[in-house]
Parts: sequence; structure tokens; C-alpha cells
Amino acid sequence: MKSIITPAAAAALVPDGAVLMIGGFMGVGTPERLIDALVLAGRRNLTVIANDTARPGVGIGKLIDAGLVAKVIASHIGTNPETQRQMIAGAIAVELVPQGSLAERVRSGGYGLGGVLTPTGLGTPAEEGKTKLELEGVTYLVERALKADFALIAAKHADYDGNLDYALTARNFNPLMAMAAATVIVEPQEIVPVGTLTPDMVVTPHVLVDHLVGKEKRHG
Amino acid sequence: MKSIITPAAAAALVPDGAVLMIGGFMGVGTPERLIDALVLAGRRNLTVIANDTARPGVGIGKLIDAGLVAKVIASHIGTNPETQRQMIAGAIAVELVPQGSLAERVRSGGYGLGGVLTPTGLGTPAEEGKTKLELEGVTYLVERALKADFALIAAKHADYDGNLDYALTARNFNPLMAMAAATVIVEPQEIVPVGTLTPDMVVTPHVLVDHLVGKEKRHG
Amino acid sequence: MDDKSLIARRVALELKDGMLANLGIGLPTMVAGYLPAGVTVSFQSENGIIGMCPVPADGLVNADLTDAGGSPIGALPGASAFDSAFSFGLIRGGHLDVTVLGGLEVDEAGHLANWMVPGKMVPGMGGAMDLVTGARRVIVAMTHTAKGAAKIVPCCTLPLTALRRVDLVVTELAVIEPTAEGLVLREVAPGVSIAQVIAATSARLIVPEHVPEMVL
Amino acid sequence: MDDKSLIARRVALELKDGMLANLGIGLPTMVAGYLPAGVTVSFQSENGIIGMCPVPADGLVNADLTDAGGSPIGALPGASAFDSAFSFGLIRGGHLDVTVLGGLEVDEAGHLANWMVPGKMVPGMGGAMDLVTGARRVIVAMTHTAKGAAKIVPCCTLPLTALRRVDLVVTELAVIEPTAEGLVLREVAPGVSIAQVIAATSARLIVPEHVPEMVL
Repeated sequence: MKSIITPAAAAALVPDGAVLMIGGFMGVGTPERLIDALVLAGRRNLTVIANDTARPGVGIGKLIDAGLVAKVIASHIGTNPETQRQMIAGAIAVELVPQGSLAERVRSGGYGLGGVLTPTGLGTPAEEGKTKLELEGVTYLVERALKADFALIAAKHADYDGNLDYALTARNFNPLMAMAAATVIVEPQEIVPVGTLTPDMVVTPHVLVDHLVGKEKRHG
Repeated sequence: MKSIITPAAAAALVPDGAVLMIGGFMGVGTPERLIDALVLAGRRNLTVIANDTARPGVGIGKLIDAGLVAKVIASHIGTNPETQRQMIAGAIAVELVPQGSLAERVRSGGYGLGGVLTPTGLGTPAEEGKTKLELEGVTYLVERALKADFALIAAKHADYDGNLDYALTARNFNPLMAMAAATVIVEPQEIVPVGTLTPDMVVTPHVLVDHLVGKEKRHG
Repeated sequence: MDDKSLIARRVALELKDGMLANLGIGLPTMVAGYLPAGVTVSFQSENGIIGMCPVPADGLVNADLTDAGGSPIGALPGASAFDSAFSFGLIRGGHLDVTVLGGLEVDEAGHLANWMVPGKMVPGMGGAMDLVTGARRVIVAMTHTAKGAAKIVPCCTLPLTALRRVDLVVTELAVIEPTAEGLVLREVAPGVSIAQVIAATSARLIVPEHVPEMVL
Repeated sequence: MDDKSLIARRVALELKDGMLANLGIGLPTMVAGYLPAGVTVSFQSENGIIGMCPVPADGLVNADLTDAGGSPIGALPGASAFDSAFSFGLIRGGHLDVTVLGGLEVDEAGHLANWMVPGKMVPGMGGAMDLVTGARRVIVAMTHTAKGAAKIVPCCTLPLTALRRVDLVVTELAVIEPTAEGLVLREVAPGVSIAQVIAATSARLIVPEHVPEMVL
């Protein structure tokens, strides 16, 4: 049985300066209650690794709005003018990574790989500062593994043990990030009995999960 | 709707000298009827990329028994004395790759990556002939992408469109190989109507599949 | 027909039955509305689905089902969902038959720049670099000029999206095919002359003897 | 108790509640049978499952559910199945708490050789190299000698499985911990003297003042 904690208790685990991987794509598949709890707790100087920073007031955008983020590693910030404003003002450092390379970098971190060789980004600003390697006459960029202190994950179901599945396009970076962080905190839409998810349905095995965020009790 | 063909028709697509990826782990998750058809067709000089060569009379072992295989890229041949005998006799060239590296090499081929950086194999015979790369003081082996002319895949279900899922440990290399070959031929246990596999259940999307092998008609 | 509809309609003719296609946000998304009768194409959204379709009716919005822009979509029977690494495995690995993307500049080498304007707009490349690098066929769907300035130029002044030569450029004036020899004018839009296309293009165009009018 | 049971029983004490463990074929597999009461461990089979267990009864064999040796297994409630890349992501990525493997040689550097004898046996490394490289803790479970010859040696003569120093070696004679300083004798088997262990070991052993007897 996995420990079930409140969003506030989860946020209390995260120190200032932590490196966070946060699932989601434009806020879809982002653990919103965990984000709200982080904002409430006022955790500062965070590094966020995520596909994007959504929009102001949505998902990771709330962390940006609150000025809690010092660095972002993402594929896209164009939908969030506040991220761009803070970047231009020098308040946030932004590292932009092609989306497929970002996915592989996160996966590499979780899979014990040093990184991957990709053709993506060659001849563009994305190659700056990166090693190149030629294999059989083809040149690749070396995209290096990323790891994090915490992964904040949104799942469709968690069973009592912490096995997870995901819904439709809310899957995105979540299962990759669940492999790549020292501590994995999951906000499922539902917590279900063991056996509800069959072995072939489980996308993230329970051994990867540290904490499940429960629902608030409903009264009346 | 995907084309439904017989095992014999599938074998007829494969020329002598073809490079085949064949799913399965000790014969579990190997498309046995496709193997039987290849043996019957007597396709020669094949290169087989697979986890292992199972045992004589089982799965890929049948191709070895029939003397159809010129080269094997695998992680393990120890359970098949016939493979070892042909290797020692010089009839089969064997390239041994650590199992995790083999999985990543197949995946890289299917994912458009040149390869991955892994610590596995350093300081062992597995590093022979491979490039090393040092990143931040850690040394990695470069394990390069593998591709094939054909992938022969065993699935649990295929729907009429060719979407696939897999059963338990019969999954193994199958979904990785379904990405990495020019032509993908699938032998499902059952073919089911579209919609039987929900979007979250599909492991291999239909766009990757070229041919489904149907069941023989049963009479009486 | 307005310019964007014309472009979308012409691009749609490039999509063939059974293809897997990925349409960029904006104008490229319109292409799905102009598929010829009898042509069934699977659409991928790079945030993790094959089989997307418009939301079929009010009330059928699902918070866990959106396109790469975060807008609600639907899914057809036979759809499949997957994570971001798999999605870009499809794209980078050559499993995507065609991508249609917008453009800021295309040059004589067939290079595309479509993701940033230094000092002005730094939104990030999102999936564009993987799409242009990995798709089997890259079609650029864009207006021929921007505020009167040519977008088809001798050499891109903006940062490139990839080193790969794109396969086709469709504008409201012309269809242009980048080749090893340079940019070949393949078609002109209805009522547009070759001279008009050349005047609106700062790149050198190779003009074959016969340049047909777009059939729409 | 025979030698193999003794080894398996002693190794089992190294498994702690909640761990994810991977047991090699042969002797290491026996470890699962000796888990202390109240200790629940998840067992991974590298061919793609967490939650494996013995086939619970005759007639419950499933052709799609086997261990890495191809033998039928069962699965517990809460089990999960996955592909080979994911399985080795768990192993290489440090998510596997412990692996128990057989050994041909262990040397003073803590290096393990367990997968080939040049000119004699070339079965392939299977998952061994990834397991030894990536598991958080590597325990070697093996007989102390082979046909009278020492297997704990100054320097491996057989090809290594990995450069990583293994964490513990358990034999029918002793528990030995490879450290940066060398091989430390931690325990002796019941009724076995330190001198007997040293005599059966060609590597130099560091012998602490107090070497307790294995508590089984």
C-alpha cells in the first residue's frame, strides 16, 4: 500500500531550489492540485523541466505567475507571455529543447542512459553547446540525460499499490518523468483497488511511485 | 482495414538474405506460424535480430535447425546448443549484445535515433569495436541503431485496422521491433473489431503494421 | 475563396489514402477540412494521439483529449494514445508520411525557418524541429509574402528549423518544389501569372516550360 | 541444509520489505523461497514483468507468462507487464533495489565474471551486464569453489560482466563484502572456520577482529 498524502503534505516535501519534472502538455495531464499547493507553500527558486509553461493561470503557468521559478527547461514557452516577460527581464533562465529531444532526455535520465544521438536540431540554434558525433557518415547531436529531485505526475488511475495508467493525451511526459526523479508524487484522478488495472494496462509500475495524493473528503 | 494474409503469403514476401527482427523471448511472444512458413519456404542466408534463439524445435530455433540463418544478433544463445554448434563450425556469425543495449538499439532504429549512450558493457568484451564517449567525467558506450527489412511480430489482439496489444511477458521485443523494420508482419492470437482495443490499450498503432496473418479457416 | 482556404485546399490534394499526417497549428489545421472524397488519412497530434478528429458535438469535450495547442479534439474508432517519447519516435523515425507546417522563410536550399525571430519572438521550437527532420514529406503552407516582404528568399535570415530540404511549398500564389537544383515553380494559382509569382519572390525560381494552373 | 539452500537462505535476509528484486536463473531463484516472515518483495523478471510468483497450481500455466528462462510463472495482484526496453530501463536506471546473480569468479576489486568461459562456453551475456551495471545492490550467490578451484580470486581471469564493484558475495562458507580496500570477510557459515574460508579463497581476504557466524 502506498502512502496517501494531501497536496499540502506533498508540497512540504519540496524544498526551495528543487529541480522538478512536471507532467503535462499545455496544462493537460498536469497535477493541478499539486501545483496549487506549491504556490500556496511559496516554494522559491525552482527549476522546472516540462514540455511547456501552459498559459497564465493554468498548470505550470501558476508557478510562473507566482514568481517561483528560476529556470525552465522546455520545448515551448510561446503560449505564456508571462514566461517570456520574465525571461526578457532576466528573472527566469530558459533552456529550449526540441520536444522529441526533451522527451528522450527525460527518458534517458530514467533509463540509466547518458543520452541519445539525434539528427534533430543540427544546423539550428538547438545545437549550441552540444557535442556532435558522426556515425557511418551521418552526424548526430548528443542530447544528454535529465534527472530531477521530484516528478509531479498526473495519472488517470492509481491502484492502492501505486500502479498507474493515463488517459488519452493527458499521458504525454508523465510516464517518462515517473522514471527520472528521485521522488515521484502522483495526483491520480481516481484511486482504485489492486487488480482494477490488469498487468497489461499498467503503464507505470508501483515501484516507481513514492506518494499518492488523495482526494479531499467530501461532506454532505 | 489491413490486408489479411496467410503465413505462406507472408513468407513469400521475404527474400533470401533478408534482415529480420523477430519478437519473442525464449519462444514466448514469437510468431510461430510465420516461422513455420519461413522454414517451409526455405528462405536462406537470413540475418536474425532477436533476443535469443530459443531452443531447438522452438521459435527461432526452428530457423537455426533448418540452417537458414547466416547471422544472429542476440543477447543470448546459450539455451540453443545448435546455434552454438553452427557458430563454432563457422556456419553462423553471432553478434552478442547486452539485452538492455539490444532493446535500445532496436528502439533507436525505430525512433530515428542514431543510438544511445549506455554504461553497460564497459570494460567487457561487449565494448569491442564500439565508440566511447565521456560526458561530465562519466564514460559511456555508444550503442548504435539497428533496423531490419522485416519485423515478424506476435501480438495478443489486432483490430481490423491493425492496432495491436500484447499479453504479459509475450510483449518483450515485439512493440520495439514493430517500429524498426521497413515491413511489419503481425501474427495476432485474435483479430477483433475496431474499438475493441481502446486508445489507451493500443501499444502499437495501426500505422506501423503492414500485414496481419489470419487464422486458418476451421472446418467441421 | 480566401487565400488561406486556397492554400489548405491545394495542400489537401497532397494527402493520399492511408497516410499518417501531422498538421501544424493555424493554417495547416485547415487542411483536414479539404480532404478529397474517398481519401482517409490518420491524423497524429504530437502530444500523443493518432486518430484525432474535431470535437463531434457540443458537450463532448474531454479535458484529457486535446491537440498540441491545448484545444479540445475528438477521437475516431481505432485511435491510439501514447507518451511523448513514442509520439516523437513516430515523427523522427520516419513513420509519419507527411507534415504540414507554417513558415516564416523558405530559401533556395529548401531550408525552412519557422520558429523564431531573434529579439522579437522566442516561443521555442516545440515539435517543429523533429517534424521537419523526421517526417517523410514536409509541406510548408504559408502566405507568399508578409506585409509585402518576400518569404521565399535566397538564403534564410532567420534561424533554421532543420537542415533538411522541405518537399513542397504551397502559397496563395504558387506551388514551389525545392530540389537539388533549386526552387522549381510547379503551379500558379488561378488567375496568377508567372511574372506575379517571380515579383513576389526574392529567391531565384526555376521556371519550367510549362507551369500549369493549380487544379483545386 | 545443503549448500545451495544455505546460500539462498542467507541471501534472502538481504531482501527488505518493499524492495524490487531480480533473481538470476538457478541458485538465485531459490532465494524467493526463503523470504523472512513479514517481508514483501516485488520480483521482476527481465523479460517483462513485476509481480511474478510461482505457478500457483497445476492447470494455471499460461503460455504468455514465463520467466527469463522460459519457464512458466504466475503473477500476483498488482503485477505489471512491459516491453524489454522498459524492463531494462528499470534495471539500468537504478530502480531495481537488488539483483542476485550466480558467479564464476569474483576478484579483489569486487569485479564479477559470470557469463562466459572463452573457448568453452559462449552463451551470451543476456541481461547480466545491465543487471550488474545498473542494480542498486548486486549480490553474488555462488559456491565458494568449483571442482576444488577457488572462484574468489586476486584478479578475474574470465571476461568481466561489468566494471562495477559488486556489493556482497554469499557462499556456503562465508559472506564477503567487496570494499574499496578489498574483500572483507563479514561472516562464516555455521561450523566453518576462518582458516577454512582463507584456504578455499585465492584472493586476499581482509579479516576483521570479529567475524560472526551467519545467523540463518
